[in-house]
Amino acid sequence: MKVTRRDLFVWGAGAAAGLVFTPVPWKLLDDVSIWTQNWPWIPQPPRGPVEVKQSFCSLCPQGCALKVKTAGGWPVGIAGTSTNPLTRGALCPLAFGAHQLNWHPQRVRTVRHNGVPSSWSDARAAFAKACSEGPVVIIDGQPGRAASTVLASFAEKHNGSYRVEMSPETRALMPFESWTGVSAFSLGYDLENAYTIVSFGAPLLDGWGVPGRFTRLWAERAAGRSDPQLRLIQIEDSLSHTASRAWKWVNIRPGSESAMAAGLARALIEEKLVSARGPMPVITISAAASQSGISESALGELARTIVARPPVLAIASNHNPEIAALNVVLGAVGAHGGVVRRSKRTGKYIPAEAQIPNARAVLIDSSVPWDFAPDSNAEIFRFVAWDGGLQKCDWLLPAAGFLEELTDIPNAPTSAVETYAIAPQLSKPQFEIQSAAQFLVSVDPTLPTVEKVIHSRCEELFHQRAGTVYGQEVTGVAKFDSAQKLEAELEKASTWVGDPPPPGELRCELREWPPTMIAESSQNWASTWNAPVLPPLATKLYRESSLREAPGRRTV
Amino acid sequence: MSARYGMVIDLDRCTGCGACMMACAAENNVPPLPQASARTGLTPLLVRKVSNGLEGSDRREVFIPILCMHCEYDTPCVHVCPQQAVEVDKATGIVMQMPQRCLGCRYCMTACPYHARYFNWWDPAWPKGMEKSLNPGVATRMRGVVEKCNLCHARLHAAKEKAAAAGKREIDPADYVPACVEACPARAIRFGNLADPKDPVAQESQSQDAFRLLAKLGTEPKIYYKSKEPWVQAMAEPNSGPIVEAKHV
Amino acid sequence: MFPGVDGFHWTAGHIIFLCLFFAVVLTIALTVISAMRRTIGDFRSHRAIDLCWHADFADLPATDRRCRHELAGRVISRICPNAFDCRNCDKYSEFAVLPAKGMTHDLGLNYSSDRFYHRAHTWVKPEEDGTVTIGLDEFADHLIGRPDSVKLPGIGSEIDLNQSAWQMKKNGKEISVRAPIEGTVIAVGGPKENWYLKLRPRMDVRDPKTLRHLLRGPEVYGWLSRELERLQLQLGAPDAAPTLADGGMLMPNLMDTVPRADWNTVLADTFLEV
Amino acid sequence: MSSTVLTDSRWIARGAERTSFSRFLAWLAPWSAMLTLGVYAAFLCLYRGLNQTNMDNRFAFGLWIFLDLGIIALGAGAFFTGFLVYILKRAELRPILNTAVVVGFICYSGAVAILMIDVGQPLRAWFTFWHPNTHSMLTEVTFCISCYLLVLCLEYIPILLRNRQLRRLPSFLVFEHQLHNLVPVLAGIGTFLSFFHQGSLGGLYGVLRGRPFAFRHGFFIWPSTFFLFILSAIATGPSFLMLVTATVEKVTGKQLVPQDVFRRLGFISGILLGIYVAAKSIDTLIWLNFTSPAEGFAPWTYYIHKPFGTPVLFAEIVLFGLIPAFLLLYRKTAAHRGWLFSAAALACIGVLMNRFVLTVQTLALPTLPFDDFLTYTPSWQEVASFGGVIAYGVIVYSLSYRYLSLFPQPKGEDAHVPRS
Repeated sequence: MKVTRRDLFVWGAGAAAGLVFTPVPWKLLDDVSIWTQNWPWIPQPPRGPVEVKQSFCSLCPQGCALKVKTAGGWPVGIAGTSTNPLTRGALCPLAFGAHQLNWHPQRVRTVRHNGVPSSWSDARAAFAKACSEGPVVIIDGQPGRAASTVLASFAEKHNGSYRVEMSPETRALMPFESWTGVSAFSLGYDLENAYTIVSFGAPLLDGWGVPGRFTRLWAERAAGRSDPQLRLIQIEDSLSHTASRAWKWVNIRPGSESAMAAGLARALIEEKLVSARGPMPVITISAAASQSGISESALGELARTIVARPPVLAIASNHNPEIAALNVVLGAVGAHGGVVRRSKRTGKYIPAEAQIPNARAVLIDSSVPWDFAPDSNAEIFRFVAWDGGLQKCDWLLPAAGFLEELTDIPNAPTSAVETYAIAPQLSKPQFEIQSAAQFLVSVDPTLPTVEKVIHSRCEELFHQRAGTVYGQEVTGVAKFDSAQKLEAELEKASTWVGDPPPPGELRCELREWPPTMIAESSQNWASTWNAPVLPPLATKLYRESSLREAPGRRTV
Repeated sequence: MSARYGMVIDLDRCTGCGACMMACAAENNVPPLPQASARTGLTPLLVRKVSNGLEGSDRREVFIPILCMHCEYDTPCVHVCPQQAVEVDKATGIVMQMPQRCLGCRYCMTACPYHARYFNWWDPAWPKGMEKSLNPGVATRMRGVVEKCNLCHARLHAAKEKAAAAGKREIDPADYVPACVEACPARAIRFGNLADPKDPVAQESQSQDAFRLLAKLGTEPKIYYKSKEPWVQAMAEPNSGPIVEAKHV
Repeated sequence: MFPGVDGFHWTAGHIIFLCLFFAVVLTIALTVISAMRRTIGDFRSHRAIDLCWHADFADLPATDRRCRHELAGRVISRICPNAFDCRNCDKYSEFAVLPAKGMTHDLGLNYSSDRFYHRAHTWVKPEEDGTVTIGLDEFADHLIGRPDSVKLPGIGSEIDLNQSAWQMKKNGKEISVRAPIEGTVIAVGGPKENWYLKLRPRMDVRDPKTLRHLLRGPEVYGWLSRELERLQLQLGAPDAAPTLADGGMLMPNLMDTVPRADWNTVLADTFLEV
Repeated sequence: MSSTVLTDSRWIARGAERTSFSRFLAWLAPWSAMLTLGVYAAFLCLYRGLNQTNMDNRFAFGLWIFLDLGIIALGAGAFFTGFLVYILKRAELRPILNTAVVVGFICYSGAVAILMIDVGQPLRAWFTFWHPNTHSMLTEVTFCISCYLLVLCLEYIPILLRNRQLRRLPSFLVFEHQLHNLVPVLAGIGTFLSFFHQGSLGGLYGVLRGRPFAFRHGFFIWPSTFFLFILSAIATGPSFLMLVTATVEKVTGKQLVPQDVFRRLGFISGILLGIYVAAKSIDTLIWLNFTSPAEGFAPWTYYIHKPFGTPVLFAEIVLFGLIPAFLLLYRKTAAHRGWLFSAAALACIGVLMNRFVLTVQTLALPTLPFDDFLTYTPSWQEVASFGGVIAYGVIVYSLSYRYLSLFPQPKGEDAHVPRS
């Protein structure tokens, strides 16, 4: 038969009508809809196998244990290691965004000489020349690491000097160093056994010490109103996070912490609330009360409250002899639940001063907080991963960022026991970086490398046969049959914890009441770590919540 | 059996450190946009600082983490969405938001009494190279859609896969913990299955000093708060007591 | 909602809702479709032309839609209810018998009684052989004078009543002349011949009903006088003199002599353009 | 050549006097400028995203939603007049039918345009037809508004096709004729659709359980606002038509419709407004005394935040509700043109105020005990696109008025009387 155009038309129309009753057009439309739902041009996460690894955070001296999720070799998520005895799985807020820091716009990507891009060889030549011409000062922010050993021995061999920029927590312990002769780096607080903690503006719940230690302790023993086993008394000039959560907040005038401490000491002694006899503070109770802006009766009441539940421990936010002296009056030094000595080591360090006279060169390790600004006409070699700006340094040398190098984690300041751990590298460096230690080794090859030092430290630990290793399971060091085994275990980011020293072997006598010092303002998460920048997420969240104002760091 | 996931947040334990917010933002690939403000930002979990309104030594402050309350009954946002981009997962009780289907009409945001829903006012963007640090488990969202807390659904998904790989039908509760719960250093946020009477969190949610925000709206939120402080408990109901959000000065 | 769409589950609400929705959409669609189909139908069955004229007629101003009997003065006031189609107007015979109140004074225009006039100023002259001749009446002639161009239909082409029979151009103005009667063109003339078309009408001209819709006798005068009044108003006072000389003589070739007038309106009114 | 070179007289219906083309262009110029700015602002919002607006996570709806609700309420005159003329056969309202259709068309097309900018993902608008959530008032609104806009287009076509030039194409004229015969069907459909979406727009806020200021109980699935919106819309729609027509009469200096049409419209408006005010008052009392307290919100807390004090409530119900209703119904004032139109204006302000309170105050008020009262100022982009819609309306109406016959030509009397 002959097919007319009409037939074709009818057939087409029929086909179209019939098609509607098949899933085909609907499915097509739905696929179109799904396609329109995806925007290919917006950033997408990396592909690659997801693994979970262990390491430690080296962005501040606390060195918290991290559980790091990696994808395609890049860290993509941070969490705490719950098996770690010190952190118990807790971290500070910044740690959760730390893995993004390596891509921070302010990352130092190349060697820079007075702002101009330069090369490592030039820097090395310049430093070698400086060493040959005069004394060098090497500043470390975190002594006790393998890298510190390298820095110190370089200073020793090239008639330089090795100084340490200490954390506020350590500075608060310095008075005891001068009174007891024990290095502040071997002292700590026995928080776990204290029943009353008097904090003079120390941000105990807001960036002080290892978050997993005190925050956890407080949450378990003090939070809420149910007959607190641990009383946190916050003496501070403002309602800080710690103050708002404390069992009691004593609202004092700014800068009157010292007077308050002295006043309390006097009240304790006058009212015979303490057995320990010590030199009487020069300040009168009324003077202390008027200076700190609370009534005399309130001060007396406070003194009684403090000693109501011993053991009592007073904590300063920074170097403050009078608060330290209050501890002596309270008999907290060397006592159960007080200031304790955690190790036999007697490594004393010279604190770094901003003024550095007659030095030819100053080398600043990346562990030194950016805020430390040497005021010197020496040639400054600064190792840093992020450029905080606003600082004069002749050489800006790109150091490892977050988890970009192998390092070891010594004691956290204020910890009551001795610890040691190794933080493996988990993130591949994106450009040519060097740590100060590596740099010095390249200048003087006779120096031991970081790896060597770590190795010898492990052997030392093995031969001491003391302490316990906390990894997947808990093992006494004695159980290890070789130093290699121990090192291998530690390289899996396990933590060695020393045996707690017997109490009462720390003696402290006060000859006269120390002079008054104006305490420095307290810190918080945002100001206690080395990096001059915050994780972009932290900046964002501080800006978008009323928790606190975004800190005065450079922000993305 | 179907679970009803929920939380009990112990406000007496919260130190306002913000770790939960950080962990949440990192887990869910929230872009750190510099142009965002407190009113246009993306904070699926937002810790708010609230005071008792007094001044001087009598002033008290408390930190309240606000997230999607996963309302159980007559869920406001689910009912209003014109194109089924929001729904309550029958098996888990989680209120799910599907950004790929969201029209961006923001009707759900006006419906939510807790302001726990957020709109992507900008295209997501990260500093150069930083996308390498994003969480592969969670897709980034595009501009113009609404998002909110889905109790880290990606983690639930992973837990299910793990259980399936092991040939189990039920997931191991230890495998499914939202990022904020995992991150809280004070263990103030606790997560569990409210439908399981043996679950400690379910029991805690029934305790004396546990309460829910705006409970009288009758939407049965599954996020509980608890505190021993009377003035904090008073916040369960609006218009009671001089409670004001502390402005940072 | 449809096969293969993920994440969709049916509820009673959907069924009710979608039924309503599709009912609405269907009704709207059907309305449009049926309107289209009727339109096509109208064109098939030549009703379209008639419809257009009715639509136009409906939009003519009332003054143009007076009944012929009012023009003749048989009734006081009446608007034509069926588009000048007196052939099947039930009232026609009823009024036609009434005496005309004649105003038959001469208007200075030649309107012979053997011609039938259409309101769009054309005349029809029945011939013995059953054909008809069509031309422009004096009034229109005087307005236009000699047109610049004339576009006449081809021989054998059909023209419809009240539809455009031929077009003219003058001073850039389009003029479309409505046909006074329907039929087939058998010859074409022009301005010189004083007639424009010869038609073979569809109906027999000897049947009086065939030309009944056209004006005759007294109706013509009534109508013309109104047209002249209108024209006078439209051309305005200053130009009145040349327009209507004493005794109301209409001057020839007005479009050239009175250029400033609103000729769009004048022509539209004259040729029943909507 | 008498006529100027630049003229559009061939497009203007014969016998309708219109101002000169140049003056018309001069009139259009400022509006076109306004429209252009609006279009540019809209482009910015679509291209750069809604960060161009000042809306935020708590003020998720802003000026635009108020605009949508407002003009759709005022546009209700279109469907209601159609309903009165075609369904209830009130022929005396026929003279304003065309203008009603054009006004409706403008309002709805404008609203839809703004909605398309307002959503974050306009390209996904069709998902609503694809994954509809039948529980959502917004779904209902989307369906009805899109369908009704289609209906309005169909009602607009006949008016358009009667244009002097377009009608020359016989097919157009015949199609117009046939479509016009079917308009009653469309009017019916339009009534049905409008009834629902006017209501659903009210339901939009009434169902917000989480916003006790807006939440209302109701009948079946519809909160009371559903019915209040329908009432207020059909009450003020005619008033708005009166205002528009009167304004056009002022501008053109012609009497376009017989005056009794106004009185008739005013009367209808008045009756419905009266009913609305009564219903609204009862609803408010129930809400203040039962609904809101049951949700744990003491009603007085809604009115402690200035400027949204109780005067607003009073103004909405009495000043812009009861008083205009009275003025429209009381014979003396209704007969007086000035009173009539000021009453109509009051009624329109009233409905706009109602929409404003429901959209803006609801979002400004705190819900959580530690929330605070928020304010929001629209960005220039929002205001510009708002103005763009208004300019669009004026332009479309001006064009329609000039080139289409919106109002009947003055016709002579149709009586026929034999002489003897």
